[in-house]
Amino acid sequence: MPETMTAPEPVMDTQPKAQELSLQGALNLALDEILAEDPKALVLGEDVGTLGGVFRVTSGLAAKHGAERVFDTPLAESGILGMSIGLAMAGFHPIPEVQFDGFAYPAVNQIVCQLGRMNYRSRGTLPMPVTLRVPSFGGIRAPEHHGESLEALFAHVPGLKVVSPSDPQQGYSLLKAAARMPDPVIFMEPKSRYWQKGLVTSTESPADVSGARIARPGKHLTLVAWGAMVSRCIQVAELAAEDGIDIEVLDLRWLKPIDAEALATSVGKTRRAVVVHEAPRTSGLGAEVAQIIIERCFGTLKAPVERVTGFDVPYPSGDLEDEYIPNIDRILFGIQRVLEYKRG
Amino acid sequence: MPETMTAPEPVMDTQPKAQELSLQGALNLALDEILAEDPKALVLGEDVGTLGGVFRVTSGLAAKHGAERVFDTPLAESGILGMSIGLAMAGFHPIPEVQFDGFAYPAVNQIVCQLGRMNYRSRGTLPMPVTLRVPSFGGIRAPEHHGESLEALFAHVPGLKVVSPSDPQQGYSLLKAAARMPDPVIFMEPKSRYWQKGLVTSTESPADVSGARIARPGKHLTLVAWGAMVSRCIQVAELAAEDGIDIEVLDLRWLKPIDAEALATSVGKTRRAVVVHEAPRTSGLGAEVAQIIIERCFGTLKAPVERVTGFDVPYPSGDLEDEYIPNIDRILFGIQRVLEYKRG
Amino acid sequence: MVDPVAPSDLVELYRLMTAVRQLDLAAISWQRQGLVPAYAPELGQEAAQVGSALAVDVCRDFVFPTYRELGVARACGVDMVEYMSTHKAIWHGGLWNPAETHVAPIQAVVAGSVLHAVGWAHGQTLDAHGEVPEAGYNVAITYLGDGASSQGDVHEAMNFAAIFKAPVVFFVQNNGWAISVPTEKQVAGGSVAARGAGYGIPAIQVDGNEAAAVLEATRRAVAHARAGHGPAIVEAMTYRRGPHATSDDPGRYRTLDEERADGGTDPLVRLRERILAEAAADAAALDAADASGKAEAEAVREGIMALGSRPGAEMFDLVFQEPTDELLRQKANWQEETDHA
Amino acid sequence: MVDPVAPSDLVELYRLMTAVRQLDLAAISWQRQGLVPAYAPELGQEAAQVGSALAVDVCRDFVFPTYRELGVARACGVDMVEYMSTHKAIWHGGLWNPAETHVAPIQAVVAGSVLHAVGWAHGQTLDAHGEVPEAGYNVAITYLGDGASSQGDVHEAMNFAAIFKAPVVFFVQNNGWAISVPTEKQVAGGSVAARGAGYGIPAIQVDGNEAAAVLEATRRAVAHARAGHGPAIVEAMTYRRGPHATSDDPGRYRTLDEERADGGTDPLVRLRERILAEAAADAAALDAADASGKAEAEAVREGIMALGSRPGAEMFDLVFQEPTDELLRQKANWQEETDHA
Ligand SMILES: Cc1ncc(C[n+]2csc(CCOP(=O)(O)OP(=O)(O)O)c2C)c(N)n1
Ligand SMILES: Cc1ncc(C[n+]2csc(CCOP(=O)(O)OP(=O)(O)O)c2C)c(N)n1
Ligand SMILES: [Mg+2]
Ligand SMILES: [Mg+2]
Repeated sequence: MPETMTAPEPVMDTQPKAQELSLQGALNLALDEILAEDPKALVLGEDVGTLGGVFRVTSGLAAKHGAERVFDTPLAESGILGMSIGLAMAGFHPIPEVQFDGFAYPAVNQIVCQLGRMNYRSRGTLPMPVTLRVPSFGGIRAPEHHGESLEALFAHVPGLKVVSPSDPQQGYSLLKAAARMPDPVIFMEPKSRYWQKGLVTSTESPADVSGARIARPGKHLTLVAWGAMVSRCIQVAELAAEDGIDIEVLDLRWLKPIDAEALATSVGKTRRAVVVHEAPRTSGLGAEVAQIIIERCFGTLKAPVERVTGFDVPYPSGDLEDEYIPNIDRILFGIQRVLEYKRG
Repeated sequence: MPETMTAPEPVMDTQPKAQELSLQGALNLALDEILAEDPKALVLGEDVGTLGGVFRVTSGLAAKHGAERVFDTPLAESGILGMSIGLAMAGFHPIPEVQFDGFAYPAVNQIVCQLGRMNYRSRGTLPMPVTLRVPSFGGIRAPEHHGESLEALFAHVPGLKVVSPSDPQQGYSLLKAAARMPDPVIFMEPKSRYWQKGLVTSTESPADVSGARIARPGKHLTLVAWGAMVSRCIQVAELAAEDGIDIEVLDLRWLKPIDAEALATSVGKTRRAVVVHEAPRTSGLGAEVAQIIIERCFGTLKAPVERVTGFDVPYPSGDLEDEYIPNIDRILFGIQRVLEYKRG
Repeated sequence: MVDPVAPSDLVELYRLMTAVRQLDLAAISWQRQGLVPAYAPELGQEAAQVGSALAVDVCRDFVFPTYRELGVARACGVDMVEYMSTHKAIWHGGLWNPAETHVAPIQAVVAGSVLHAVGWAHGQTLDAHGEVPEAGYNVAITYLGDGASSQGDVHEAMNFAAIFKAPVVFFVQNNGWAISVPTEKQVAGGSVAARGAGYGIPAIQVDGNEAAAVLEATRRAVAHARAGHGPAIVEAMTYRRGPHATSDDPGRYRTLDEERADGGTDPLVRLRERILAEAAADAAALDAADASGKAEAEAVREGIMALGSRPGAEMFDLVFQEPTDELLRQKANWQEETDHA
Repeated sequence: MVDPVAPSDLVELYRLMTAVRQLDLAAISWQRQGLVPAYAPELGQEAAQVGSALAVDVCRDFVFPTYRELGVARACGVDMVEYMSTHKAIWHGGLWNPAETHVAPIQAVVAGSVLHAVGWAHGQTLDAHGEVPEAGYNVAITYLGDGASSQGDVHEAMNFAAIFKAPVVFFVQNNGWAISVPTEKQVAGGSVAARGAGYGIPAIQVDGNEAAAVLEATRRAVAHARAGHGPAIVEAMTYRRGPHATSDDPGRYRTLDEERADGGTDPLVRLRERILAEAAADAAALDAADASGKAEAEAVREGIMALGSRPGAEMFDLVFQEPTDELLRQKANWQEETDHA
């Protein structure tokens, strides 16, 4: 995006430099600026127009940027993705939304076989600057299929980049960065964090958005997390600090490509790691993270990397979700197992 | 299946006890016996009827068991899976086929959100005894989407079991076992091995089909593989043996649930492991296998588990597939890295 | 072949519709009171739901609802506490037994079970070995909305159903909206029923707020399927008088005036007037039905209050018929950590 | 509005169709000789392919082929060596530049690109800001088969196209078969075009073996879309005279007699007869076209022979516009191991 383009007009505030915003508000601001700065940007999906999205992330955008640029589609996710691919071929930069994680499944064929491959198949002549927004993960006592974590699936797909913000600042910066990329990005928004507020500074530099970030420095053990699990891990670290255990929380942010250097640096220092995610354990992204750590830190690691994850069961109904999602106790148990590990 | 039911009438041979069959022939025999033994078994998919499947795995079955029980569907994979689920609800035991791995993607919504969850959602009252056959993996210089490895995706999905045979005997025994299970099984057939022959004994005992199997015993290092990679790993082991390196090849067979005990036993002995798969490296099943090993053998392992895999690129065209699929050289390099590993 | 709608049918429709209305209104208030976290009202769709459900025989047929079919479930005899357990966030799909009741679990994926109905229906013809039984085929009825009609699965289902001549009824509740998107931005051509012709499937569009008309149309469709003539489509033109769900704010996309104009006369009022006009029952009887509906809602409320969470162990136990070692390991670990914490 | 098919059009059709025929026959023999590992012949579909392709203007329109559109690609000016590179297993999608030629890469997923065409077409109306430009909209044309029509994506695409009034032409080659499955077991109702009405999309079924008729029908459809009236469907009734692909054995599902009866007169023969009857050209001119087609096929053969594999590094380089560190690492590792081995 050339810096000389029309200045952004933020929706939420008249003072754009640093403001208190919810994640939802920060994403809305980012989309507003993207639409203002990039005439080829489009927002499409179910209920994203007049309604402004079921989570209001696209609220006000159709009124401001026009019903042609922010538009409702019929209720068909494969259609939304397939149409976005065609729009990208026509020179647009579509930002489609699927309404909930679980409704990305009907679009998997278009995502895997088309979105992730068109650049390759066309030998780089048909790039796919598409940012797919997916309200993701659980924790809101929602109906079935509204609490899924698809990062392991997406991260395995060649040709996709995958990112998940953990707070309003991350949401703002990462969404703006994703929308500028010439490659497809799956943008996984932690829906349980939509209404959490935080300070958002609307300047960006590439360093702000690439790779992982240390959400809390520490020296005894590295907790690796993304999305909604980051703030939970910070909570856990604070609890552990009371017992004199100094935990580093690494907010992975990019789930593909994974920032192997950051993992190696952190665990190289702490020599112990626990990875936390909501998705089922088997073949989850935690295995990849653990492997990356072990490949780089095998010689110095004090214990195997522990995984604290969802179980290998369908995401349960609200009453059981606190049992399913890694809770503070389960994360603490995992930490304990690592700290107490004795080489057999 | 009660043992007293109609005796199977094998398609390929009059002497059913031990015969030389291709994997394709062994699968055909298994299906023939399943249809004969289980009146509720059905075979459905694209071209599985009159044609007998593009790989001839269902050849002759419609003629023998009736066009109602072995039938062609319209060309729609979501339809095939959705229909199979409904048939299971009506008391049938469907054995659908998707014609090639890459064409399972259009059915992912039905596989993940319905097939894997109906038993759970219905609290065990609507079981899903569905065996989905997927000709899988690469190696036959086929068009795009005909060389995919979806095991990491399937293994991550709650409510599915996943298995892949590596030779005719495995094909026969595992397919018969899968079709008897009251739960959904994804049956990944290594299409590059369809025409390889081997001796097939048509008696089965549960021990024959559960968990992993040692395809070649050895003591210096464990090579873990499944599907078409098993025979390649045996080849590699034989080459390595010439240099005095004694490699154990573990044919994982079940990709969900993974036989953790077998992995621990083998690597507990060899203290070194390499896992080989065709799928892209990142978030592939190799990470899970490596993690399982490390969680159990961390104290005794001599080197991190090495992964020799496909790259994080779309499966390439025939001319490049020998570069993409782990070849003998790449597997040997992986073995060498493990053998020469020095704790840093 | 099809039973004409009798006066007694009208009264039965009313009895069920008023019960459904009371339950539905009550559920909204339960949500406001925090008894259930969320609910998707069916306000205004009682005629479409009860009218269609009365046309099937759950002793033999099989019903595939979406997430909004309280009225269908009630009319099919599903226990309402077990039904509402879903909205109390106790179990996705509900606590009732679908195999016994012949009402499939709640389906939260739009159009998710349309193909299952086709498969189940095809199973009936397979069981009959191609010969239509004397009593006809058992029939599947699958519910879908105007929004759901946009999903590819609906096309695949209609095509499969027609190719296999499966005894299945596609019952479309065209209630004007898919959350905030009106039918005219959703259903190209304006009618889901109109798509039937392309598959050679007979289709009927019916006033979905006229209970007797829905009952009759669905009876015809079911009879068609039962007789072995293959699938049929019924599109009931109705109106979602309430919000999409309790979290929705329809004011963002439609005005109250529009609601009033588009909603028309309340289907319950219409039925009541017809019953009184035709003297199928008197006002006192209908009032009694209303009162009994209220009492039922109160009883359901008590049932829901009493309903506890399911044990966490069920997360593991209900995944498979035959659990895996890995799941048992995870369960043991979960149990241990829960006990410890 | 639509140009009538002129005598010169007939000759142009013939020139292209005979070239396509020669290439297609040659490709089968190349497969037999081991020059290419596999090929999907379009034998018998020359009229449908060339006739439709001549109706679009690839300077402005965009063409979305499947895996069987050799004839379309040739008529649209795609380099035939670059096209055949796919069948030589050199690069999925082909080596030509889709952005420049306005012919999308080969699509191996049936119905995979139907939605892309709708998206691209909608992009044209967005670029025009809702005003139909003087020269009309640029139009997308997407190819699909009778088998592909069963995919859910086709329904979603038609519905989206109609809702957005996108300038897109759905060109269906109903060639009687999807591998071994005949149209009557595939397309409920018997016609893909018949589905148009359900979406309010004008549709025409045309004799797909009559090149001029196809050209005219497609011109009408393109003109309709160009003028801003939205999508259109053309269903060309043709016949797959050859096997599904070189690995297929049609003898397993149809007899030679059936093939002969169902195939009818060769579209090339029909066109030749018409040209001679209408004296649009003389036999010598047509013979010359045949000969030039043969020469072209020979030249393409040489081009293919000369065509080497792509460097393995492209596997990594072409995944993204901006490669990731991990991919660069994998590439370096691959390079090192390749150099070592
Ligand atoms: C595949 C899928 N995509 C998106 C959703 C989210 N969603 C739930 S209901 C709904 C609207 C459904 O409209 P309609 O089919 O008309 O049924 P109604 O709600 O009007 O009863 C949407 C978009 C979903 N449940 N499933
Ligand atoms: C989604 C998908 N499923 C299955 C296949 C395998 N397949 C390739 S071609 C084909 C038949 C296609 O028939 P049709 O659409 O009529 O086109 P035709 O081959 O007749 O040109 C099938 C089943 C595929 N390519 N894509
Ligand atoms: Mg609706
Ligand atoms: Mg065809």
